[in-house]
Amino acid sequence: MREITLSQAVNEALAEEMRRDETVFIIGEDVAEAGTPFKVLSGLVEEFGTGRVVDTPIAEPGFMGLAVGAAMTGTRPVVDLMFGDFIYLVMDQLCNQAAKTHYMSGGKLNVPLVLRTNLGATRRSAAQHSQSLHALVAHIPGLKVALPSSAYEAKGLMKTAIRDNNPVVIFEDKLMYNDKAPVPEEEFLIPFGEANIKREGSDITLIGTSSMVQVCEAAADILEKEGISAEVIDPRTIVPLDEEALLKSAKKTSRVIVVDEGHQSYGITGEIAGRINEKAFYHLDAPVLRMGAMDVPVPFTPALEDLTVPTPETVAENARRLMSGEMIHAA
Amino acid sequence: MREITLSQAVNEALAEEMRRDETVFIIGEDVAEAGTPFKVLSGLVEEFGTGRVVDTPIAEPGFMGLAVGAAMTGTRPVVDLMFGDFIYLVMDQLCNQAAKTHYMSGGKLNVPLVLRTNLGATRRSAAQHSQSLHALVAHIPGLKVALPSSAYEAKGLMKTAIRDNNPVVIFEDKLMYNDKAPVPEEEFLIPFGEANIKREGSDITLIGTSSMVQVCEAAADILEKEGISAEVIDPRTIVPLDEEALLKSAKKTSRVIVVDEGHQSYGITGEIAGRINEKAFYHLDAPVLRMGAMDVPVPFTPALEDLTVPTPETVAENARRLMSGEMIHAA
Amino acid sequence: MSPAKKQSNAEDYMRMYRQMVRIRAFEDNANQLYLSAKMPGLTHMYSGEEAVAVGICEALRTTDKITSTHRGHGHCVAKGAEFKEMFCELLGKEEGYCRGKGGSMHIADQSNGNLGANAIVGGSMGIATGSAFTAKMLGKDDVTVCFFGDGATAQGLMYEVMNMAALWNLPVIYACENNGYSEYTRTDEIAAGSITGRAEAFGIEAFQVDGQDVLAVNDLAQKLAERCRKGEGPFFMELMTYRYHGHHVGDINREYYRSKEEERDWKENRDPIIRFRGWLVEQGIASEDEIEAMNATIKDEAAAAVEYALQAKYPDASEVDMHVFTDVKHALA
Amino acid sequence: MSPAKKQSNAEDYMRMYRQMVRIRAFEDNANQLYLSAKMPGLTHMYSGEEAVAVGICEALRTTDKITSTHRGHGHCVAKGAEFKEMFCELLGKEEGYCRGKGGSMHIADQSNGNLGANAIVGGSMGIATGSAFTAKMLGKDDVTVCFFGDGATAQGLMYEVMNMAALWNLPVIYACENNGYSEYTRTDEIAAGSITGRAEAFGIEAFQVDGQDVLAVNDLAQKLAERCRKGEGPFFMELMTYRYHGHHVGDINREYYRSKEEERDWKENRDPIIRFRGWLVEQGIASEDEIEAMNATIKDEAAAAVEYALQAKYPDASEVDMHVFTDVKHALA
Ligand SMILES: Cc1ncc(C[n+]2csc(CCOP(=O)(O)OP(=O)(O)O)c2C)c(N)n1
Ligand SMILES: Cc1ncc(C[n+]2csc(CCOP(=O)(O)OP(=O)(O)O)c2C)c(N)n1
Ligand SMILES: [Mg+2]
Ligand SMILES: [Mg+2]
Repeated sequence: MREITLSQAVNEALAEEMRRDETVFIIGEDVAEAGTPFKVLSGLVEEFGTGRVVDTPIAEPGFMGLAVGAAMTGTRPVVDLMFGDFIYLVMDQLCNQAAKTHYMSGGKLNVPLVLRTNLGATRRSAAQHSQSLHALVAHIPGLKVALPSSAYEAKGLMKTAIRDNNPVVIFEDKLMYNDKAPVPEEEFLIPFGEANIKREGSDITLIGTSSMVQVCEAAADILEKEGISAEVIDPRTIVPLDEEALLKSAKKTSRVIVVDEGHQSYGITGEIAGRINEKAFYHLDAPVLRMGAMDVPVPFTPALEDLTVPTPETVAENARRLMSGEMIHAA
Repeated sequence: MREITLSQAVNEALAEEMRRDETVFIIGEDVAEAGTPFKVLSGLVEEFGTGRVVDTPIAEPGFMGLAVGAAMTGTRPVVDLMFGDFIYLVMDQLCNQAAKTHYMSGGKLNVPLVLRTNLGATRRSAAQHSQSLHALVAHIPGLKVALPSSAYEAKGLMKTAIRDNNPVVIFEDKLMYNDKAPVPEEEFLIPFGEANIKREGSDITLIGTSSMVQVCEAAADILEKEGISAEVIDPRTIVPLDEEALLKSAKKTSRVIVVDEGHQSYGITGEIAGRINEKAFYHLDAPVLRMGAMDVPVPFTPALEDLTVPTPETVAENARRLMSGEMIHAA
Repeated sequence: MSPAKKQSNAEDYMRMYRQMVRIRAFEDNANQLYLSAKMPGLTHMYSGEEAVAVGICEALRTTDKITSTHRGHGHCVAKGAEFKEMFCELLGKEEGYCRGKGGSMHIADQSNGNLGANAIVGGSMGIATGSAFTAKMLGKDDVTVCFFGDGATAQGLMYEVMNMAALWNLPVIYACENNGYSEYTRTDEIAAGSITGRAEAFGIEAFQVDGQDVLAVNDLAQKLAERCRKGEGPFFMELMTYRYHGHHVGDINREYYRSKEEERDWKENRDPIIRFRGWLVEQGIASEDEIEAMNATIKDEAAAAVEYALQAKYPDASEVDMHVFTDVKHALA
Repeated sequence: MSPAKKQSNAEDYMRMYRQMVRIRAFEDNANQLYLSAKMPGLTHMYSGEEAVAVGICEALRTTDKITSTHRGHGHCVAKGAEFKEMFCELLGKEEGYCRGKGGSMHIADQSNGNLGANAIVGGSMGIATGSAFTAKMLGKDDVTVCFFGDGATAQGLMYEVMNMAALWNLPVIYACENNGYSEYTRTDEIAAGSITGRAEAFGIEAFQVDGQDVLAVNDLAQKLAERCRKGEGPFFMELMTYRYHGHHVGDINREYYRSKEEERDWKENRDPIIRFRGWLVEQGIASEDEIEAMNATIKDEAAAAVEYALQAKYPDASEVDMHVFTDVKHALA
């Protein structure tokens, strides 16, 4: 199969859906001629014009609100938020308006919009350009949340998001824009709420989101050499969450680590671990371990930044702890 | 001991700290003559004047940002956010600025501010005036988060918050403003990070936050009649979290329910349950159960709203499930 | 005005009058429901401001859109809503416009182009601008009116969306209902400079108009709506008006922030309904009797709707997790 | 200007010149560090805009405050910072102003009143206003200057805080550096109406000034700072200027959004350093030789600071959870 970058995958998804449905448009800062700072949208304005690839002033709350109103009246906006860290600026429009409109109106008004943004540290971009804030929106009923882990998912989930009649937030990992993966030429969609078993294994389950799927796979490679067979699962969407698939794997292996790049405390690992603990408790040989980003603002200096996120080595190390039964003594 | 309302307790804490330290001031909408819509601040403007009890225009991001700058330069603002639901509007100033300034400046700049706001549903105020959004800020490193559960805590935690040199967010339950509790006349502070054992018990631990402490106590009453002895613990602050006290109780009783009024999914119950599962796993006879508000926008109609939050009955019901061992078969 | 024009417009005038009286009747009943503890929660009365909603909405078509505020009953009635579904909504009943899930602060009526009240002050400014964006993008000639209060002009969102509306010539009218107060604070204490000047600084034509004069409001709204349809938007209107009740129904003792004399002056000397009624009679468009008859009918209709709503049923418990997502029947199933 | 005034001001002029050259030297080195892959991340060059930062900061005292932007090196130097600590910060070293934890986009120097650069466009507008609030509340006569770009005028926060600053007469100067672009977009595509007009609509006196003329900038800044100290603030300045480099150091191919001719015109005909240098010589305040000597010294100082920073050590791993909270040594211990 041909390989394309995550960037190209997103671009293709948008182009295909914009061709298919003329109510789809993109709105955000420097999305048109510049094609975003990450160049993800290059070429789209040439095909669809500035009427559908709309450069905005630097006014995130404003264009987010505008998109909500546009979505309520018959279009399908894809809002481009340049950095995931700016999601704080759009929280009111996203969480008080977009997320609640369908419910508050008793089902009469719909808000079919996509907010595409990114996450991920270790780019030396410091505390305000490195956050992974998907936990914030996952907590708010009414929003769906997708976390693509490769070009393949990026394309399939984006197309599904655009066709969804609810507000959807997609976080791309900004360090993965140039990563290539096999992506079919033919059209495909990835349904929400279906986890993907990236790799089968029998001793331990590693649940990873976004770029942490790669990290888990690399950890599984390390562990394999040591005779530990790790299953790697990617939930792909955290709302809806494919609880069934996660539970099935947990019951099979009896040991689970959840790995995510958001801050660990009060983040998404707690929810996933909490559900597995609750619903597979009597199958577990050890507690579900959680690994998120360190609970510190992301430091600029490479000397510190690299310490703040899970790596294949730290995941493997924790897997060994779980396997060894060391936890029993620790607890 | 004399009894005062939660409202009076907050008022006293503010007045005492404003007398003690003339750099403390209050800023927010209708805080002066009106004393807030909940009348919590009545009388303060008369004592401290409009220079220190400052009415603002309806511009939450603006006065939140102003408070950050004021705090950085030598004052101690107490920001009054009329409804916790408006926290979305101040997220950027709170989480990108206040929370990170000390870290980003390598320890050179401080932001000693308090954001006081509220939480709690069942007031028939519908989806945009009924949310309990403490999970959002608990996730962001650099913010401390307090959840007073009675007039006593409201006073002691507020005084500690004002003297803290870091940004602190306090959520008061708006249904509890008129609830009375014994509060000493003498000055006292409640240190952050110290859970309070509201009631000792031996069969099961009920961890409750804010108004859910009352709910847990009422559940404990019900259970007592059935011969089940429930321990009720109030963490009082969720950042920092008194993990030790929670673990100790969990290890003692072997069964835990965590009850909170924020939405259940990706909320704070996952974190607390996750830590207990991880660190007391081999002491638990059953999985830690989590009870949050239903994952739906808060409905206006009383017929539905009351279904969305934990009650003494539903907590007791879950406690019985845990005690009966029914969970084993469910899992 | 020429007699000919006056005659041809008589029907419009009577409809405007009728709609103003309907709003007043709705609010009087809503207030009673609160005072008699029959309504859950609080609500914000529009009484006194009727000429604003009616003057503007009568210049709009059903397909035109509006966004509304926490003080939203007036806009809802003016844009065409029915009493029955409105009272049901206020009482949290299944037959309400939002099945009881929204209540007073979120009442919406998409069949008549009302995109909804909003409990976030300023929260609908983006939505209105986006609705206008849709019209432009899809080549429709719909106009959107964004209602908001003087207090909402302090929200930064307004300047963000006015900038975009101006840059892209969107068919939106920002209608600032300046009733002199935001909650318990006078407008001059929270608004520096000039409100219309702020819109003008973004290159938006702005007008101040007497919000108690329904004809003046309607006249301007008609002109601006037509110009919007021709691509000449956006526009800004500041409507000088007054709310008779407290900020909300529970705000009874108001003397610490505004005087009884001030309230009396507005009610006695500038009431939009009394003024317009006087004009209608004076111009020979309606007789006192005709007007009294109309008033009485409306009163009865309102009372009947209240009665209906009080008896109507609440939504079933199973609805609690419906409509979290469209296309998903029960979110928690 | 009278010869007497000119003489007494000679020292000030030379300091202004020196500071402008220091900024340029800092940026040239920072750019080289990026191009030679010795600097982590990206950074935004201030070259071309030196007269703005210097003209304003030379009108301020050490105790006066500024807030800065993503394009913040110029403000930092102009407010009194040292090369060594600045380069250390850019390279993530322990001796940096923020112990390497902030980097270019968060460089702060509280000892000189610089409350910090900010990576959120418009993010510091509240902070600056709050700093002015402190001065007023505590009865100090400090002035705060809020630097931001033309692009930041689209952020609603600006209007929210200008409103409060105007209502409360806060001693803050909003200094809009209009360099014609926000990222890859021309200002006229993202700003409707008039930028100074927007401030004026809030009752704030606003001025447009040639940002390439350090004397004009300094003159105005001095007047406004004095008036702020007397309680006559706030004020607004729009400084017309230009950035020579791309939006950030990696923005090399710029022709799709601006022409080489335009860039050449600004550099050759309106460079603030060349212009001021010519004036200094013409007025007999400095000779060409003196200026060349000063330039050379600054160049050497910058090179030495870079060398130092390259050798300096990184913070220890144990620092990673320090400074999350003050009063807590290790947040995760
Ligand atoms: C974002 C936000 N802040 C504060 C409030 C509380 N609040 C509700 S109405 C109101 C006053 C609004 O004043 P104005 O816009 O003039 O409208 P009016 O009530 O006068 O019609 C306030 C402060 C709110 N609902 N939303
Ligand atoms: C809230 C926010 N939105 C977007 C960005 C991305 N961004 C960084 S600089 C910039 C352009 C800023 O333009 P301007 O304010 O004119 O400053 P200049 O770069 O021209 O100095 C943008 C869009 C950001 N950092 N913060
Ligand atoms: Mg008002
Ligand atoms: Mg610029």
